[in-house]
Amino acid sequence: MVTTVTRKRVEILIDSALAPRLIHAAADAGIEGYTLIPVQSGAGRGGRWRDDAVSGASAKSIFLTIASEEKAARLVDALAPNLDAHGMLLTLSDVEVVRGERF
Amino acid sequence: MVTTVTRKRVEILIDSALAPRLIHAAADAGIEGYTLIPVQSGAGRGGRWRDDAVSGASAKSIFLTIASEEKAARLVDALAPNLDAHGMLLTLSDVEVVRGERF
Amino acid sequence: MVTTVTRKRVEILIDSALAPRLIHAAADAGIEGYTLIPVQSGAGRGGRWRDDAVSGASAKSIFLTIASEEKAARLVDALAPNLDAHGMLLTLSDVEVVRGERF
Amino acid sequence: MDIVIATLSSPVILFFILGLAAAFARSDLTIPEAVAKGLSIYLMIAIGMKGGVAVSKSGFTPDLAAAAAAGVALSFALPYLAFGLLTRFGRIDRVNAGAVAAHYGSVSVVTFVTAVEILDRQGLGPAGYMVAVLALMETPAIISGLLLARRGERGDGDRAGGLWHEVLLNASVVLLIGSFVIGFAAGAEGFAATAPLFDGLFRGLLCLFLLDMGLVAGRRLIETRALTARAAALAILIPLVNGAIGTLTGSAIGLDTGSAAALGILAASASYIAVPAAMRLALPKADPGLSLAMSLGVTFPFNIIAGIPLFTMLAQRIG
Amino acid sequence: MDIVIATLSSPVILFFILGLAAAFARSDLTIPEAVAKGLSIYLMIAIGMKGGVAVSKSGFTPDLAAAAAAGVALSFALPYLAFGLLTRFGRIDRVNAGAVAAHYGSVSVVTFVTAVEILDRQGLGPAGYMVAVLALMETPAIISGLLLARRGERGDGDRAGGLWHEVLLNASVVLLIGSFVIGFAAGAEGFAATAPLFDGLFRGLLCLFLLDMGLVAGRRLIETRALTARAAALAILIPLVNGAIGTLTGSAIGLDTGSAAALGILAASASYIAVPAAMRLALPKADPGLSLAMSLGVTFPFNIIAGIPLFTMLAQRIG
Amino acid sequence: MDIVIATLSSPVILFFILGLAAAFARSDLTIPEAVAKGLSIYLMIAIGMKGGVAVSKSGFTPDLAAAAAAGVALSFALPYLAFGLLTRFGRIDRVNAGAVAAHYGSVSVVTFVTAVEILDRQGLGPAGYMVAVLALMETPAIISGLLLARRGERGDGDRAGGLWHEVLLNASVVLLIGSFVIGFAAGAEGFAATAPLFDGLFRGLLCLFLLDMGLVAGRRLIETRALTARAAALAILIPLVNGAIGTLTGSAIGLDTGSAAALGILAASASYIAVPAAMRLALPKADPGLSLAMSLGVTFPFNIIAGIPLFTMLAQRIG
Ligand SMILES: Nc1ncnc2c1ncn2[C@@H]1O[C@H](COP(=O)(O)O)[C@@H](O)[C@H]1O
Ligand SMILES: Nc1ncnc2c1ncn2[C@@H]1O[C@H](COP(=O)(O)O)[C@@H](O)[C@H]1O
Ligand SMILES: Nc1ncnc2c1ncn2[C@@H]1O[C@H](COP(=O)(O)O)[C@@H](O)[C@H]1O
Ligand code: NA
Ligand code: NA
Ligand code: NA
Repeated sequence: MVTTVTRKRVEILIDSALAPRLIHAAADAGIEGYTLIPVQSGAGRGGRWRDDAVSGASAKSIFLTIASEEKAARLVDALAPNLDAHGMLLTLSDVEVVRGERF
Repeated sequence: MVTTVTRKRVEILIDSALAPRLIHAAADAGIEGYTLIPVQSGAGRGGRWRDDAVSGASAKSIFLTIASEEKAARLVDALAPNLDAHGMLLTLSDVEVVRGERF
Repeated sequence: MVTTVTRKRVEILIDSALAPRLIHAAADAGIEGYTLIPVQSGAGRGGRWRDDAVSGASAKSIFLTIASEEKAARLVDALAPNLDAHGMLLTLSDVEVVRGERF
Repeated sequence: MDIVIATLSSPVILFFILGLAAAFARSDLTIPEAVAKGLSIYLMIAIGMKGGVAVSKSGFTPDLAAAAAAGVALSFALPYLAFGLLTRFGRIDRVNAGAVAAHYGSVSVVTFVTAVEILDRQGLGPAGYMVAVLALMETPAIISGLLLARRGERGDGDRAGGLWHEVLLNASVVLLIGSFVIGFAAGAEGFAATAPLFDGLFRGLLCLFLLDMGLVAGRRLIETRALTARAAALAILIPLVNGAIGTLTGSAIGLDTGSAAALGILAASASYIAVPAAMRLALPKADPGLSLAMSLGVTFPFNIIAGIPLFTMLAQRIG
Repeated sequence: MDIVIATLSSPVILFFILGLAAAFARSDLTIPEAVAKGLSIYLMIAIGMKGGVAVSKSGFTPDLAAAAAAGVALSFALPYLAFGLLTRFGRIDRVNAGAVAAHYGSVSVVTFVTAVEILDRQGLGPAGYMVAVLALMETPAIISGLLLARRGERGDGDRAGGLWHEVLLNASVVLLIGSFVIGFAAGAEGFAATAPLFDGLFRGLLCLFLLDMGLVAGRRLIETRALTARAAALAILIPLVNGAIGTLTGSAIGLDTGSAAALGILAASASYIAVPAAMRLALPKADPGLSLAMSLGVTFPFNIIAGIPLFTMLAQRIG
Repeated sequence: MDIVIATLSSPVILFFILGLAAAFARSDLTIPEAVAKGLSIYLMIAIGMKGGVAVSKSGFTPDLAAAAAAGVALSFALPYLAFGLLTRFGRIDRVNAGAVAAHYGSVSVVTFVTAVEILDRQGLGPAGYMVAVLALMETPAIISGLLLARRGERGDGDRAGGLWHEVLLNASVVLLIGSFVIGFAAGAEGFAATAPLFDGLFRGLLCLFLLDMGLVAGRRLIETRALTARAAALAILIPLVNGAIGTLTGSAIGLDTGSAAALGILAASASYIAVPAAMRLALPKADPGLSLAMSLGVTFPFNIIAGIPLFTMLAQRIG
C-alpha cells in the first residue's frame, strides 16, 4: 500500500451565518483548505432546530478540514474560548492521508 | 493547546422515515444531542438507492452523535439486534472534544 | 456491549461528475457498499468553489465507504496515482462496526 | 378507442414516456428533489382546492356520501384480496405481503390527477367530491395491511401511537383535506384570484411532474433487486382486478361514468407516498424495495398508460 | 369589520392557518427549503418591480419623500422603546434585549405583502412607493439595536466591516431595491411581458408561501425553549405599540388611508430574515432562539391574523 | 441601434446586470441550486416544445436541413480555430486548450434563449427549427476537442463507453430533443393547454434565471485563480470570430435575418453545462476552473450584453 501519514480531521458544527468568520479564523491558523457540508436538523441543550429557509439564521453547516497537528492545535486554541457562546461543536480525530505535505 | 477529552463519535446511516424512532432510542440511552446530515445516494446489499423525493420512503440520513463511551455503548446495545432488519449502518470511533462534560 | 470489530472508514471528496468512475474503481477493489454525501462549498489550492447548479461541473460529493483493511488498501493503491490530477481528497481512519463480516 | 388515442397523444403522457425512456437509456437527467417535492405539493393543493370549489357549488349530495362510503370500504377490503394473491401466487411471506397489500388498497394521487386530466378532455370529468374520496381512501388500507401482516402476533402497542399519528396526519392527507376545505370556504369567487396558479398552470406542471415520475419509475425498475417475475406479474394483475371492482362498484352505486371510472382508477392505483412511510415505521422488517418496485416501478406506469383508458372504457360500457 | 372578514376568509390567510394547525398537530408536512427560499425571492422581486412600475407612473412625489423619511426615523427610533420594555418588563439582559429590539425596529416583507394583498381587495391599496419605504426600514434598526446592546462597551472595530457589508448588501435589500429600480426603468410596458409571472401568479404563490410560514412559525413556537411568558406577552405588546405609532405617523404626514395602514403594519412587523443574520454576526452571544421565537413564532402570526385588520381600522378612523 | 437599446432596457438583461452587480459587490444573495436547476430544465423544455410546435406548422423545409448541416459543421470545425488561438496566443497547454476549444465549439442554451427573446421583440424571431440546430450543435465539438487534446496519444478505449453515453444522453440533449419531439407531436392544439406555463411565464422565469446567471458568472470571475489576462482576452476574441463566422454562414446558406443572427450567436456562445461535464470525464487532468472562468465568467456576459446586438446588426447589414 502507498505510504500514508497521520493528520488531524477537525469537524466543526457551526451556524451557517458564522461560517465566513470561521473560515477567517482557520486562515489565521494557516488552514486554507476546507469543505462545508450541509446539515439537516439536530438537537442539543438549546432544543431542536431545523433549517427553515425562511430565516436563514437557524441553518447550520459542518466545517471539515484536514490539517497538520500543529495547525489544528492553533485553530482549536483560537476557537476554544467562544465554542459555547457561539454554539459550535468541535471534534478532532486522527486520519491517514496520502501525500500529507499539502496539509 | 487546550485540554481535550476522548468521546465516542457514533455515526448511523438510517432511513429518514425511521429517524424519529432512532432519536427516541438515543434519548432512552441518555443521548439528547445529535445532528442529522442529508445523504444523496448509495449502494449496498439491497442494490442502489437514491432519494427520489417522490416516495420519501427511500430517503436516508446520517445520524451523528458525540457521546460518552458509556452512553454510546448503551445505544449500540439497544440497536444491535435490529441493525440489519432495519437497514442501519453503524460505526463508532474515538474523537477528542473540548469540554467533554456536556456529552 | 456487543462485540465490534475494526474496519477502515474511507472518505473521498470528489467531483460529482467523476463519482461514477470512483464507484467503478471501488467495485474493482471489491467494495460494493458506499454512501454519497452532498457537499456545499469549499476551498483548496484551486481557490474557492461552490456548487452553482448552472454548470454541474463544479459540484462535489463525499464518497464514504466502510471496508476491510485489505479492500481499502486495494482501493487506495488504485486511486493514489490520480488523486491530485483528479482533484480528490482521500482520508482513512479506523472505526468499529457491529457484525463486520459484511464489509 | 378515442380514450386510448387521447391518452397516448396527451403531452402529459408523452412527458411520462420521455422520462421512462431517459431512465431506461440511463441518461443522467434528474429533476432536483426539492422541485419534485414542490410540484407534488402543488398538485395536491391544486386538486384539493378545485374539489372544494366544486363541492361548494354542488353541495353535499347523496352521491358524495355513497362514493365516500364505497371508497373507504374498498380501501379496507382490497388488501385482503391482494394479500391472498401475494402469498399464494406470489410466494411472498406474510410480513411483506401485508405491506404490499396495504399499498394496493391505498391510492396514488398522481394517477388520479392524470386520470382526471384525461377524462376532462373527453367531457367525462369526474365529480368534484372524488377528491375527498381520494383523501379518504389513503389510510384505511394501512390498517388492513397491518392486520394481515401481524395476524396471529400480539400487537406492538408501544409503537402504535407514532403510527396512527403518521397515518392520519401525513403530509398528503393534510394537504388534500386542508385545501379541499379552503377551496370549499373560498368558493369560486375566492378561488378566482389564485386560479392563474392552481388552474392555469396545472396541465403544464403536471407534464413536468410526470417527466420526473417517468424517471423515478424507470430507475426503480432498473435498479431493483427485489422484483421477481411473479411479483411483476401481480403488479399488473392486482390493479386489473382492483380497478374492475372499483369501476363496477362506482357504477352500481349510481355514479356518473367519469366518477365511476375515477373510482376504478383509484382502486387500481397503488400508494407510493403515504403507505411506504407508514410501513417503514410499522413493519420495519418488510422490504421497502419490493413494494416500491411493484407500486412505483410497474403499477404506476401500467395505470398511466393502460389502466386509465381501460377503466374508462369499462365505465362507458356498463354506464 | 369588513376588513376582519376579508382577512379571515382570504385563501392567503386560510393557508397560513392550515400551516399553523399542521405544525401544532405535529404533522410531518414540510415545504422543501429550496422551494421556500425560491418563493421568498419571487415575492421580493414581484413586489419590488410592482412598486417601481407604480412610481414610474406617479413620479417622485413629496408624499414619497415624507414616507421615506418617516420610515427611516421609525426604524431608528422604535428599538429604543422596545429595548426599554424588554429590559424592564421582560427582564431580558442587555445583549439579548438589543438584539430583539433590532428585530422590532426592522420589518417583515411577508407581513407587508400580505397586508397589501388584503388592503388591495378593500380598495385601500397603498401607494407604490411603500415598497421603497419597506426596503429603507430594513436596516437602520440594526444600528440602534447594536448601540443599545453595546452601550458602555468599546466597539468591535475589527469586525464591523463584515457587518456593514452584511447589513447594506444582504439579499433582501439587494432584491427589493434592485427590482424596484428595474421596475422603474422598465415601466408598465416593459413589465407587461413579465406580468403573467410577477402579477398573475402572485396571490397563488403567496398562499403557498404563507402555508410554509404557518408551518415554520408553529414549529418554532412548539420547539422553542427560550420563550418566557413575559417575552411572549411583549411579542404582542410591542407590535401593538409600534403599529399604533406607525399608523399615527403615517396619518400625521398626510399619507392616504391605505399607505398609513401599511406604514403602521411595517412598524408593527418584526424582521426574521435580515436582522437575525446580522445579529448572529454582530452579537454572536445573543440567543437567536429568543428573538426568532418572538418575531417569527408570536409576532408574525399575530400581525397576519390580527394586526393587519387592526391597523387598517385605526387608519380608517383617524384618516 | 434599436437592438442595442432593446437589449439594454429589457428586464431580462437588467436582471442579469443586477446579478453581476450583486456578485461584484459580494452580496450574499443566492438562488437555491435546486431552483436554478429547475429553471434551467423549464427553459429547455419550453424552448424545445415551442420549436417543435413551430416545425409542426412549417414542416421540414430545405432551410431546416441547411441550417442543421451548417450547425453540425460549425460545431465540428470551430474548435480547431479556437485551439490554434489558445495554444499560440493564449500559451495554454494542449490538454487544457483542447478542453476549452470544445466549450467554444458547443453552445449555450441560455444565450440562445435570451437572443430569441430579444430578436422576437424586434420582429426578427428566428425560425422554430433553430432549436433543433441548437441541440445538434451541443456535442460534435466534444469530439473535436478530444481529438485535439489527445493528438498523438493513443486513445483511452476503456473509458470511451461512459463518455459517449454522457455525450449523447446528457440531460440537456435529452430535454431539448425530447420536448422538441413532444411539441412536434402535440402541435399547436396540444400545446395550448400547457401554454400558460411554457409560454406565458417564459419571459418572467427567464428574468429569474438570468439573475442567477449573473450571480454565478460574477462569482466565478471573482473567485477564479485560473484566468490569465491572455485567456480573458481570448474569451472575448473567440466569440467575436466564431460569431462572425456563424452569422456569415447563416446568411450564405440563405437563412432569414433572425435565423442567421441566431446561428451567429450559437457559434459565438460557449457551453458551460454539457461540455464541462464531458471534459471532466474524458480529460480529468484538464482544469475545469479555466474553461468555466472563460466560458461562464467572460464569454457568457459578453454575449448577453454585447454579442447579441452585435451579431444581429451584422446579420441585418449583410442580410
Ligand atoms: N485541507 C483540507 N481539508 C478539507 N477539505 C479540503 C482541504 N483541502 C482541499 N479541500 C477540499 O478539496 C477541494 C479541492 O482542493 P484543491 O485540489 O486543493 O483545490 C477544495 O475545494 C475543498 O473542498
Ligand atoms: N452530542 C452531540 N452530538 C452531535 N451533535 C450535537 C450534540 N450536541 C449538540 N449537537 C448539535 O449542536 C447543536 C447545538 O447544540 P447546543 O448548543 O447544545 O444546543 C445541536 O442542535 C445539534 O445539531
Ligand atoms: N460498506 C458500506 N460503506 C458505506 N455505506 C454503506 C456500506 N454498505 C451499505 N452502505 C449504505 O447502507 C445502505 C443500505 O445498505 P444495505 O442494507 O447493504 O443495502 C446502502 O444503500 C448504502 O448507502
Ligand atoms: Na388502490
Ligand atoms: Na417594525
Ligand atoms: Na459556440
